[in-house]
Amino acid sequence: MTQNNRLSGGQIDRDTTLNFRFDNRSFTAHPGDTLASALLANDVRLIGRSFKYHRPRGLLTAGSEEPNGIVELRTGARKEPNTRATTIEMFDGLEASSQNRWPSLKFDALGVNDLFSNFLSAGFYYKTFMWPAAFWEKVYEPIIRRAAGLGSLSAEADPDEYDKGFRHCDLLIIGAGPSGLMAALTAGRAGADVILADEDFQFGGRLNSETFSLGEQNASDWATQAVAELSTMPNVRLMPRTTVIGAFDHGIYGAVERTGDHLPTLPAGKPRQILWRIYTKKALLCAGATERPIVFENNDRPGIMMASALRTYANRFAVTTAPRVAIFTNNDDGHRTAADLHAKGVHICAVIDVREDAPVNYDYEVLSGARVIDTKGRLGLTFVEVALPDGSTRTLDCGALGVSGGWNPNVHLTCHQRGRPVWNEALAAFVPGSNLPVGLSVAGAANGQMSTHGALQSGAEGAVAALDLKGVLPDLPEAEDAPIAQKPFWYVEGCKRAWVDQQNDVTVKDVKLSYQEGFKSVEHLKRYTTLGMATDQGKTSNITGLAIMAEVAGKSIPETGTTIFRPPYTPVPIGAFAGRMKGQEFHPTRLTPSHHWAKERGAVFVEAGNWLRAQWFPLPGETHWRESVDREVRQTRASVGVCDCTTLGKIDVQGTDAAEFLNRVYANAFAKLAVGKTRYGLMLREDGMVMDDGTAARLAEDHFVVTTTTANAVGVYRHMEFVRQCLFPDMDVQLISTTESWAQYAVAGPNSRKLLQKIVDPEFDISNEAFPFMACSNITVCGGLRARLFRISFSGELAFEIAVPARYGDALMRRLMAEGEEFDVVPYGTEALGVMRIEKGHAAGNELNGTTTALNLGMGKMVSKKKDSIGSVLSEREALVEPDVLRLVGIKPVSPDEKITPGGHLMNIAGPVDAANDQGYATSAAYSPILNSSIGLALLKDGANRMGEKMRLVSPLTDLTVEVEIVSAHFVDPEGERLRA
Amino acid sequence: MRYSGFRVIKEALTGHKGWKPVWRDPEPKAQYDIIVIGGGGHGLATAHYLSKVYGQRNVAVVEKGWIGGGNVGRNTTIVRSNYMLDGNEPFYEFSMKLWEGLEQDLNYNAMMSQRGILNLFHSDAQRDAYTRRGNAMILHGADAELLDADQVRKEHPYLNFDDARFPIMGGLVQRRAGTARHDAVAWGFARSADSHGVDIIQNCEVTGLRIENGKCLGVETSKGFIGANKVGCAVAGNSGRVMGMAGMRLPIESHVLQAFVSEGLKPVLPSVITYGAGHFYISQSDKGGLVFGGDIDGYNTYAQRGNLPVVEDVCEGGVSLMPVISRARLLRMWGGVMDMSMDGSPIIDHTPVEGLYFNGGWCYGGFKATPASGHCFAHLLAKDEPHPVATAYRLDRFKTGRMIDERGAGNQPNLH
Amino acid sequence: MIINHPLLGPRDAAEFTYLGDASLIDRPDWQAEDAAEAFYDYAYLRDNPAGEHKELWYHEAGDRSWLVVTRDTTTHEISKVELARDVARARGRSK
Amino acid sequence: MHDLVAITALGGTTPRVDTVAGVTCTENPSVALASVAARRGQEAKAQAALAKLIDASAPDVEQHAGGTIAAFWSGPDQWMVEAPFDSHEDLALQVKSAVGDTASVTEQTDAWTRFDLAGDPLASVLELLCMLDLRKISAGSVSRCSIHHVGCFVLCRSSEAFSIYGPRSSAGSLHHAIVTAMRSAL
Repeated sequence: MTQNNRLSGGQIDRDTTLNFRFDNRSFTAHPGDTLASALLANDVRLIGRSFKYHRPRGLLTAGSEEPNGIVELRTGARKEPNTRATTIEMFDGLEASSQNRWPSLKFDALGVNDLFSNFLSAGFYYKTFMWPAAFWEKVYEPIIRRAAGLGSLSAEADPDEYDKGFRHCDLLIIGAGPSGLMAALTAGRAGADVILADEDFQFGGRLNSETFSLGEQNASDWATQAVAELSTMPNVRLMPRTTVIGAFDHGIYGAVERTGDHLPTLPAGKPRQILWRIYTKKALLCAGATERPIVFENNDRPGIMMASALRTYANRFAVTTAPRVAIFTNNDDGHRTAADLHAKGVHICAVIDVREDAPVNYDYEVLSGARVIDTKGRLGLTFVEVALPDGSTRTLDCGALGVSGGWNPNVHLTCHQRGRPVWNEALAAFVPGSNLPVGLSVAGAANGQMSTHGALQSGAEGAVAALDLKGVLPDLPEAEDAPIAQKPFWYVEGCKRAWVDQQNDVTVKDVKLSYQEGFKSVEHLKRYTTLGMATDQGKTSNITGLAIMAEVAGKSIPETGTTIFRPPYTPVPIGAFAGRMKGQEFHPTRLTPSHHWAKERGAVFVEAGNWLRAQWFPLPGETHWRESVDREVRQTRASVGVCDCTTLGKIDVQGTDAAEFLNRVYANAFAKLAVGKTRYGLMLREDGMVMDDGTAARLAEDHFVVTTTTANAVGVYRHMEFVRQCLFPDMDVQLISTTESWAQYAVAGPNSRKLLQKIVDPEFDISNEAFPFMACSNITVCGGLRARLFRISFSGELAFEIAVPARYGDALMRRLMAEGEEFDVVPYGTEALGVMRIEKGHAAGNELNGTTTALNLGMGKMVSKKKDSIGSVLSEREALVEPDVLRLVGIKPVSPDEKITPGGHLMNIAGPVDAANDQGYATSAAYSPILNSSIGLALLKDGANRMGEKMRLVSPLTDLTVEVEIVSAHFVDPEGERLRA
Repeated sequence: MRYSGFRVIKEALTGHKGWKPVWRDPEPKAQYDIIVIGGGGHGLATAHYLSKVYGQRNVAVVEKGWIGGGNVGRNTTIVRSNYMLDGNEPFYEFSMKLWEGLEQDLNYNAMMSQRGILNLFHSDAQRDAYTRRGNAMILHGADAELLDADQVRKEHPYLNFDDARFPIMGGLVQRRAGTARHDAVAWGFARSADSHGVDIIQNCEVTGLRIENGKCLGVETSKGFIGANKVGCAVAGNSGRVMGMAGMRLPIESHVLQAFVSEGLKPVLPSVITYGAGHFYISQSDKGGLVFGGDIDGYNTYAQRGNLPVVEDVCEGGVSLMPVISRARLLRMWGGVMDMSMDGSPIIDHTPVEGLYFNGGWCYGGFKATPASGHCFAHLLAKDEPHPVATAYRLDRFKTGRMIDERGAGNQPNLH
Repeated sequence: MIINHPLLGPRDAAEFTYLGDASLIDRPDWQAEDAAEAFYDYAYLRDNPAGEHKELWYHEAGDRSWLVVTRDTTTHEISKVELARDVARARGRSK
Repeated sequence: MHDLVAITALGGTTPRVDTVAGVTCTENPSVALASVAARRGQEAKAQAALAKLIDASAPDVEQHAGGTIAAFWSGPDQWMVEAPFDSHEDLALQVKSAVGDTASVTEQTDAWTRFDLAGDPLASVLELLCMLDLRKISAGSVSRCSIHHVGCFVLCRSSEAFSIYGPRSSAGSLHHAIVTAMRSAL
């Protein structure tokens, strides 16, 4: 198809032709085009359907404020719904399709809604669909949901990558129009670190859309030259295709750079977009202004556009929407559009100006004091009906109507910290208020300087003021400095089906109805009618809606209220905020020193926080995980097993006050712990609940090594720093984490000593006498490698933990396996670890759930009352020491073949099963291959006094009821003889 | 005026001339039996139940701005009763039952949509905790189901089952949970309360509480003093400010919770989903927007806005769980100020000041509680005794050690 | 947000972990007559001001310093940043 | 001499090297580390002892200094001492004997993994990794910061040479982040 709406000139590369498809029809375009300009060039006016009434819609604007011209871009996994045709930079092979229509754009079945529009008035759904009650989910809502929504997502995962980055600058300039370019030149020449960002792929802003000149040059040439100068400055970073989306606290701005959206395909490893956090000393908002419509009957037909958009398409893209064009305006800027189009050979049917004293132009007809009262053309504008001052009407035959209602400064970012814009009577528009984000100032049209000269000057002044630059302003090129000449005019009296918010189908009638129903605040208006809630965020509709409500209320606009804007300035792909932190990279993965060895052994791994830990080590022939775990438990208890426990937090605590410090952070006493000994430590939160537990080994008078649970390592370290720095700042204590330094392995089982004796260097005696239970020492292994040995046991067996520098962890594990062959040594994972700790009745994560006290866990006596320790006072509160508080007990099914379900609740053997009779709950469970029975730990009311009692463990969720016996939590070796052996 | 489909048709045919304001805009009287401070969801619900259930007609709601402008108008609209502890579950299940009959009770379509909520788990410990929770729900008469990974995949094939850093092991489902149209909830309660004679007074900021000899006599406002026999404070987010006027310090901090909505999309998400390995929960509104959120920013604030790190954190969780939403665009973000309490649970209680009652500490769970909170607060105000399902929400529970701590995070509000 | 670390200069608040009101430095005497009441007040009650707030931040991804930040909770403006250890000493805390 | 064979943090027997365009990322296991934290009231003495050890004054906030044995600031009155692994595997002992009771010393050699970035332009790679203001960073400066949620030290040796220390257990994730940023930026 030929581009028969192309005009001469423009900033497109006519030497190159690009092919693209829209709704499966092929077209051609040129570099420099947007999808919107290319469609218009090819005489395509109908692009989409509206949200509610499915009215045929075309383009309204030429920028990111576009409400109507939204399409699904690309295909397959890369499909992007709701993409503005006006911001899509043309590339070869581009594919787009219209959305929210069925079966086709021209014949949309739901267009029928338009006929019933009278019944679908604002908020109608709040008043109906209530009977019968059951019908909402079943009937009404599914229909509404199917009809609602706009484009559709691909069902596939997004194949593209996104990056995040961080940049710093003295001055961030947002917008590269006349004010932004002038500000950048001023600040850049002064040597400041400047970032100049603009959402467009071509810097220049409105200058690219105008024909007037700056100094000797025409506007766009001046912009090109300014960019050329800026690009030679090392202290200036130019960021085209970059939208500054939000102004956050303390001068941090979010910006999204579209590095790949204009490319047919992304080069390998390159991101589609980059989310930048820009740290600024100062920022200057040069975001320009957005032209606003005048609202009239049937003002939403394809071909009815903003006048400035027609001008942009003609001057920048060399395109006219139609050969015959009319203009409807309340200000002189509308006439500029008419003049430019006329100069390009477009036929101007007439300029309809609401002002009686409209400027006359002898090249085409001007209808002063006239209004547009209706339009015709189902799929595209054909006729415009005009009411003349004398009461007569005229029908104009035209394919496009340019509407100009004046300009609204783009104040959005000034509102991002809840600042409110203020009404400017002269402009009849909101301008930035006084409460801007700290460090942000505003220049150019965004600040109400509507002339090009005003923009250039305020841009230069803005840079000078922001950076406190000495010296005079740079010379400014001569530029138009036309005063504002407009008569505020929001909508044509008497219109009903006249669209304020075109995408969400909010009409003048809806605004009036919402006021009639008492929704008088702007926020109520928005929420009740959905005005401004569409993907264009109301850029062309909010203020008009407010103005119409003000007229209805008989109040001034500022009396009626303001409307503020929230981030992001334009919608941003969720993926851009996620960056690379997704999939496997969502969180960093922490590997233990024996990971590579365990992988060779075919271990099954499990996430433990960010760690990956071996869960069990299946042998060939083992088909069920229980086989492996049972074997690991049996072999460990029968001979010896090895488990990587490096993930436990390790904190080096040194200093002359180290012992006293531990006395404060642990509930039990540490001051008198002998050097060379280890002690179990119970740590409480200040509210008396158990925070964590672990061991503290005293390597020297002034040196301890403390362990934490894997889950709480970070929190406990933070807590200890808090106690050290904030509570006892004069204690001589130094802390540092050593979790990663040491590969630490538990060697457990009756033969653990024999195995270790084979690798511990002979000068170290680890016999029971020389190295008894809870001993600890620095030693060497394998001929001189420094190591640490602790005789502690989580399994309840004779056990040690041995630590060597992490880089040797892999080798040590292999050595232990080799030396252990004669004992039939077994590596065991977290499952077997869990089984053995339950058999031994050790509380762990499931019991340390943040709501349990030492008393609950059977360690009440450990909380020393002879000293000051965190949490001891509040652990005494009445409800925490009542006789029937939960106590940790063991539970055993009465018939061993039955299974304990963690999370099941305990009920008395007789009586109702309900919340009122809840006695407690099972925290952990496992199958004990030693007892050949399922066993569990539970927290039971007054549990300590209910040993031997039969109860029901109920889990209606999993449809289980098991009769259990309450027993001691210490299933294995209650006297602890084994671990002292 | 009763709303119905027939009414809508009739009005449509007669040019919608008959629609009346949804609530009057009265000037305050000199004296009321009961004044509720706060024209948000909870305050308006309180007024509705006071007038409709407890027969209190001489009631005013005073609101500093426009009604529904607080958290009821800035949340992620989720309704559920999937709590674990005795102090909570009966209350939230009571609330769920009120939601189920709300449209008919209010004659206003708040679009309560019972599309279900799925809480995913990714570890054995999480599964055990959810099992305990699900059992507690059932024992309290609510509904709960436990799904394994395959069942989750059947219902939600678009979740990340292929390269998840924290694989989905299953989930706890409450089918009766869902979402409601948040603004409509506020408007519906307001309309009903108004129709039962309650004065809803907008743009009337409380500037002080008149307290003499330990008794609260009324409120000083931007529209002058308004007397009352009883004053109930329901201003979650600003509880510290208002109760501060009575010289009270609370077990509460104010924090901001951000929420997000995407551009409108054709239906992709059948229910509400929460991620167990990251800060992310999501649903899809009837208009097609993906409504999602995550963790609070974490620092004390009264500003209704947040910062980028949490936005990124939420989206990282979202894309990790649902790679299909990566190309969907985030359209709007906003912040609501939350009463974060010291155990993550609310307070509905009388205060040491006679005639002054307090409702707050809702953390970020206030929306789902709206009907029950209103009902129970109305009960307390009308009868001077706690409603049976709200007896645990006492102000003194931290002193006695009767915390209701679902998360086990203890006395650090920003962890709840 | 940006926290101007007394030693490191401006750092993004994302590097820090927030605890809460700086009154958490003023831990009561465990042996006092009213210890129970005092600890309840210390652990649970907050001024929660709308305005200037002294609060504790921990430079988790930095130098591990605890800081006392004076910040306006209505504007987020930060007027002062101190090392918590210095503040604690100034408030009479020692060993 | 013991007979256990070490592996690198990335699990290899030899260090990993990746080159994209003009920038190379090299895993560097041949460094020994020990932390030094001054005892309360001994700060001055500890600094003096450290200065003697590294033959340069104790590094100020966010600085590093020294020769064969060097040190960098890691926190208030706290430093990390660096030395070649082969000659100083027992660095902690050497440092302890140098500082005596004026400071607490802890072996940190295997707590960290080190990646050396060399080439140009490094700034465009680093700005995708961490929020440091690279304009303010010059040879001799050190910053602790977070890279893709991993807490790291970033040492600037020259505008074309940086060292990144990250926790050993996260070496794989950190390496992935660095190389991904190189491919993206270069």
